[in-house]
Amino acid sequence: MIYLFQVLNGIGLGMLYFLLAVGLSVIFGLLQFVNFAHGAFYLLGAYLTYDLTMRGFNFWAAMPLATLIVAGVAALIEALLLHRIYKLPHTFHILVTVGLALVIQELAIIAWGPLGGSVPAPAGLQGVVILGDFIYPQYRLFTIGFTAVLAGLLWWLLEGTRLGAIVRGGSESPANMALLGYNTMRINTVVFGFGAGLAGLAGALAAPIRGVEPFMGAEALSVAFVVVVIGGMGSYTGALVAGLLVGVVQSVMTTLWPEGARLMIYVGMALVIALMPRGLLGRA
Amino acid sequence: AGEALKIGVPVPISGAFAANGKFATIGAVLAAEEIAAAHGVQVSTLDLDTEGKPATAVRKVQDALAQDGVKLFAGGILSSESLAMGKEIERGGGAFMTTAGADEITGVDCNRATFRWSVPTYGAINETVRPIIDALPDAKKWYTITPQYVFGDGLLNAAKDVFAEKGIEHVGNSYHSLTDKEFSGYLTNAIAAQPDVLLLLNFGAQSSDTLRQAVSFGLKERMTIVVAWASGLEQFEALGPDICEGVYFGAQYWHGADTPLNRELVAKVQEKHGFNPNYSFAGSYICAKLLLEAAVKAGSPEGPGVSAALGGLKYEGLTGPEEIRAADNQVIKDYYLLKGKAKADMADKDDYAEIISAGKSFLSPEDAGCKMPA
Amino acid sequence: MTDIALQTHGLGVKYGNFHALAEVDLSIRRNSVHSIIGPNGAGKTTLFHALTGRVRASSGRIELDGRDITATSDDDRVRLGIARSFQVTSLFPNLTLRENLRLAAQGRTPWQALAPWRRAEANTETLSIADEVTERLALGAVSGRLAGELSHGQQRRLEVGMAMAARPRVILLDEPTSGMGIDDIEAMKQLIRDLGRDHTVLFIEHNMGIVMNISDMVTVMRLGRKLVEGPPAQVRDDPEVQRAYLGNMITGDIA
Amino acid sequence: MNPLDKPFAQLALVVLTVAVLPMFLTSGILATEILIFAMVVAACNLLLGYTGLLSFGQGIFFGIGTYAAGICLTRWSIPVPLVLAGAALLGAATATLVGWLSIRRQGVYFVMLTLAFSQLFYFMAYTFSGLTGGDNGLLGVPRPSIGGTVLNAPWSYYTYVAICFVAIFAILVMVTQSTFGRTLLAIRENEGRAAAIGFPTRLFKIEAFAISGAVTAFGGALHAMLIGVAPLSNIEYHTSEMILIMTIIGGSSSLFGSVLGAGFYLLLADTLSTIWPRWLLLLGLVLVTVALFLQRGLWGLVERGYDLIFRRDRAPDTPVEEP
Amino acid sequence: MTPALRLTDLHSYYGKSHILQGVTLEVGQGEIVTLLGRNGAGKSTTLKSAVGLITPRRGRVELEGRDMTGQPAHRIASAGLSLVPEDRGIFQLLTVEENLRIAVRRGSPWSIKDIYRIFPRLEERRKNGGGQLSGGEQQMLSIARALLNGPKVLMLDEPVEGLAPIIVEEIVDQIRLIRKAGVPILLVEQNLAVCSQLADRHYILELGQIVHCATADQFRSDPDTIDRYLGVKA
Ligand SMILES: Nc1ncnc2c1ncn2[C@@H]1O[C@H](COP(=O)(O)OP(=O)(O)OP(=O)(O)O)[C@@H](O)[C@H]1O
Ligand SMILES: Nc1ncnc2c1ncn2[C@@H]1O[C@H](COP(=O)(O)OP(=O)(O)OP(=O)(O)O)[C@@H](O)[C@H]1O
Ligand SMILES: [Mg+2]
Ligand SMILES: [Mg+2]
Repeated sequence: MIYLFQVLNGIGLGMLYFLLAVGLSVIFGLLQFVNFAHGAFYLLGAYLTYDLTMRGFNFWAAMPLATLIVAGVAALIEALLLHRIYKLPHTFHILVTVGLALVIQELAIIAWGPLGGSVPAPAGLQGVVILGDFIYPQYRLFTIGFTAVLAGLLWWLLEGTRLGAIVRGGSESPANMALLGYNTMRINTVVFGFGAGLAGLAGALAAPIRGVEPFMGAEALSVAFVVVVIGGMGSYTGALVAGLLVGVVQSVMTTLWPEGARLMIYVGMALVIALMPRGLLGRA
Repeated sequence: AGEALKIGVPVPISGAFAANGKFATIGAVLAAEEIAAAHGVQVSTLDLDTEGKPATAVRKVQDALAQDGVKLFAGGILSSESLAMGKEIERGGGAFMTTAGADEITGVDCNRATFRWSVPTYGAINETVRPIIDALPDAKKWYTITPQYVFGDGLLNAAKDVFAEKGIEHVGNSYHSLTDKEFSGYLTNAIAAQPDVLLLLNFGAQSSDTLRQAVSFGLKERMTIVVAWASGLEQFEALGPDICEGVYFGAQYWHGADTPLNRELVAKVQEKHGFNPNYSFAGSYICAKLLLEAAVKAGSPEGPGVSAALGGLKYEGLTGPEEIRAADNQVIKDYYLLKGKAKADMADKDDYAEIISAGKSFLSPEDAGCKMPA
Repeated sequence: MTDIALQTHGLGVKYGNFHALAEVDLSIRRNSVHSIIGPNGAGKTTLFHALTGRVRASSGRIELDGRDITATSDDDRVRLGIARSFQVTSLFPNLTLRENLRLAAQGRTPWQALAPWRRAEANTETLSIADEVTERLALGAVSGRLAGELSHGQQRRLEVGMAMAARPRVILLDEPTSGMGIDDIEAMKQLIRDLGRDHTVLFIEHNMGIVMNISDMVTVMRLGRKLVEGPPAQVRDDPEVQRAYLGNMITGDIA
Repeated sequence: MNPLDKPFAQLALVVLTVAVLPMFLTSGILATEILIFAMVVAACNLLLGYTGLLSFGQGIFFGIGTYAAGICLTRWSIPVPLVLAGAALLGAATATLVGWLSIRRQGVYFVMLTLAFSQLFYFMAYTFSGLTGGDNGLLGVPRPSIGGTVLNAPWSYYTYVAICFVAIFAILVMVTQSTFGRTLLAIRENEGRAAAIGFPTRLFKIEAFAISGAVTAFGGALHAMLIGVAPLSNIEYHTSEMILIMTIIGGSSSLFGSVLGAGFYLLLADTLSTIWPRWLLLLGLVLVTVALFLQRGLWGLVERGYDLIFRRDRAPDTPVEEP
Repeated sequence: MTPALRLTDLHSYYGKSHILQGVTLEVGQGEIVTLLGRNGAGKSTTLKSAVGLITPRRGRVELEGRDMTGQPAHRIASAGLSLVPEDRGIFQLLTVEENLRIAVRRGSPWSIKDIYRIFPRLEERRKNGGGQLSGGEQQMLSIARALLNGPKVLMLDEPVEGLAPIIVEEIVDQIRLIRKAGVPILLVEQNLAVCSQLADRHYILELGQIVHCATADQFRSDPDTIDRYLGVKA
């Protein structure tokens, strides 16, 4: 019974991980760009939600607003800065994005102080659901449902719309997109903003669960990396499967062998890369 | 003593524990000003940013000792950096007073030069767990969540001893690592064990995360939640009153404590800075003040003299009468048990909690494992 | 010892599900110049990749001097005497010409190079090979220049030189003249003809002038298979080859 | 080639650095730390600059060296030179293992794998606290002693480290000048070609990893003696990141660039952290600036300066070429 | 009348390889022009240079009189110069329909419906992944995409390469249809039969230069030239 609950809980975690990772993965797939600043966008999304709710905004308004601001900021950064360095070796991608992450994190401390804070769950979702011997917060249940819907929406967006086709086509061959008259630079900007926006949204959703603090970005980044690497870079389904997998494994491990829960995730990641270099569902 | 006194404040000013460092540095300045005014000496403070890393901490302390001739050090918020700095300061002939939590500081790794103002794990547990057991005689089943390292184990072992003595059933424990931020899995374990009391043995951001998530799981309505090692006002501010209401917190310091020195301090800080002193502030303040006074008394900031002046000292401290035990350089002081207030009951914005009890519990130096080198 | 330097039996290579090469039987005579021609994508480069071990054969066998090397790794094949040049110039652009050749010569004895205390200049043998090849390529004047700073023709020649420096028995050259000017092409033609005297040369070429002039044997490939093989004169007059080159006359004849 | 890139010029610059640091820095500890990181960063550069491997795992070897020194020196009385040699060996062995597993993957996957390993080793160090002291670290690591006197004075330990540093740097210069080092450069330039001319490139990369690991662990051991503790933070992912950043800032085309990178980073951090608690913001901006405008790192700046002063009349090396 | 496409003295390089050494040619309104030459002569490179996939180092590209030289590929493509590349440029991971949908451009005389009418086979395969199509189907898809893009000039690089005869017929028919719709075509083709059926004029490229230009009739009656420039005889 407890395992059943840990699995449910793991799914909840996993959906958030998925949301966090899928943006990173899409950016990587299209731009071949490792974004060490992804965690910082998550941080920004969480803090903006915190800030907006403190200013009296309703959570339902704050969440989308925070997401949009993050996406806009990221698109701006891409257009002004990042597009200059795509052609450089990975070393410089790392240097720039690590630098960016530091800048965003420190700006967050300057703006909101080093202490962190709590974001209350939105009205109506503050209670818990009681299932036999177990309890589960309504807000967490909501995030499972919401991210599931979002995952479906994303799937539709990426697989079912023209925009998604453009993004996937662009990641396959930018030259062929150019032959059809598409400005790949602009696609890059949009996709980068979009991927970062997803990180921001993950932050906004996580804020009522985790609260906000200036170093939440670093942790999120390492989780996102693990998920993307296990799932396969650039793969939507991979991010979903790996996100759920990592969430469930982590959650179940907390009952089975709590001390080793974290260790196991990295052991698992090393194993996956050793055995399946492209990750579970990555393409060449 | 015509020469200026210098005191180093090695605390994390940048990095993950920057919030603590910020208050600690102003606390030390206040102490310095008071000493300067009281004794007519020149006192200067030197902030040393440890970045929360023992390596940096030690390097800065070594520099301060060798370059700037600083002998007195008040600070060290993290156990790892405090332990490392303690060794270094002893080697450099200085004196150090810290508020870090690790038992080893005045236990197996104790030394002549290192003093500790905060209550170690044994006292923290005894002054939180016992009063709650007494207050809630029906709460027979306890569950613990513990960070897996020496400090966490110190708290856990102390708690287990109390449970055994009081006939409490310890229905389970979840260990987690120092980097965890997600506690829902551990909370699910706890729910499955159906305890009456949930005892959180982690600290800082981790205990905030655990508590926040526990509250969202509705555990506050189902069991009593106790945070054994809370960091005080900063933590209440980060959590907000809704989460803290009804939760028990063990604390080294509370600005609401009704002692003469504390009332004086609160008034002074309010007047000067417009806020209430928190634990980082108060700890740094009192450590700096004790060191500086000892140096004035000894007539020099050299370590041995200061240590000698501090050993056995009895004084009126922030928590009431306090005493520095010479055998292990541990300050014998009160540890508080607080209970979070409802938002409606708060008298001002910082009035998050009321003091339920306070008291002194300490292992003897021998039991703590301190063999003070001669 | 047989007269055949390099031989394949039913050689096939797959990229995923795509058969880039199928059932190729080749016999390259010792000290001959053997050319391979065929339309783009016929599998010529892929054949080279299979012969040098860069891609695994999915079927068939490869023999060097009668010895089965199908499972031998690419670096071992260099030691056994197969060297190649690349279709797309593949040099060490930020190293000098001499260093490029020295490395290629060192490639025969790579284990020596694992010693981190041995100075490169101490190995006089590799240096003298490098200098000898430089001489032969007539690139002495630029031996100290970075490979990336050479003209295209010089780079193509160096590309061939890299293969020579390994002192191979069989040299594979992939479009050695591609993108060259007329004068350079003539020099390259001489060089390849020369090489044929003491090596076995297998080369891919689109320039019929060269192919027909200096080859002892020509193999025509198409769609991953061997179409025709024979001496230049015979291939030139082969109707199938003419068709392959002039286009497949499936929808009518024009001539 | 720029004459400053010549091996003797590099060695001369290093000796000069060692001699000059005491004149400009008041803190012997900081100076010593710079030398230690300079050698560790140079070892990272052997991977990044000479082999083209972007390793996020250097902290592993640094931590291993730290713990080797911590454990040996606090539990047994083994002579320090032996401990240093042992640390280097252990570092080489670990690096061989990590290298052997990671090198099978290319590009970003390689980076990610080294990152995963660095997390793995961190959690191992954290979990096996009986050996490593866990979060508290190992306390009371003694400094070496010469002729009965322990080198407790900052500048006397500096001298000790300086001698080690010059020796290690000379070894690294020798490695880069050897057939081996020249082959590494070839592998970095064009791995496919290097394999095609007969070099078993994986083996070369693993050896580069082993040498790099040995030097890094050696530096880790010296660091433990410098600060008197073997802290958990030395094996953290952040240490790996910091070493890598120093390497990139210094410039990956020359070993001495690494000395500049280490010195610049540590001095910058030291200065900035005393003037503004939010100094990481400035550091972040510096990183972005370097990536945008100083792609050859500080060493590139030195080279440019040199050309400006001594070779004003010279034509540019490479003709401008369009892609 | 301004020609639909004019290339003047184009010089292009791959690294240091000087591939195009001054190509000059033009395609008139409503014309089909072929570009012939041996393998490696630079035919594909000419098309890529025209559309901006390779930036020529010298020379001029004009589309209906507008100077397009040096513009990025997406500008040139949206100005109406469409290339159906040698490798067909199908997005393997997109379905047939998605491949078509991303090519749709307002103002094109063709719609997806028209495409399905012209190539009914594509409609049958609309849900298939682009990577799962046969060579002929990929070619149809690639041409269809170019049409949806509303081309002012269409450039086809070996459109019947490797296709079965019956498919070749089909594609030749479609090319005729496209011309009838008024789109001029620059065709690179090895299949002389196809060329002579379709083209109004021929250019022959050798070593990166145009060495011969002839009308369809002149060309047909001159087998020696054909053999000299295109045959196996050196
Ligand atoms: N790595 C690869 N993966 C998949 N297909 C490949 C790969 N390399 C080559 N091919 C395909 O294999 C076929 C043969 O290619 P190859 O390079 O051998 O041709 P080639 O005869 O050398 O042509 P060219 O004259 O253009 O050099 C082509 O259709 C090509 O697209
Ligand atoms: N990407 C590349 N890098 C280097 N050289 C190239 C590249 N692509 C083509 N070449 C070279 O450019 C020359 C012309 O190539 P191009 O593809 O234009 O020929 P083509 O006339 O289209 O031949 P085919 O009829 O075989 O398709 C050839 O010598 C070829 O080797
Ligand atoms: Mg080829
Ligand atoms: Mg072509």
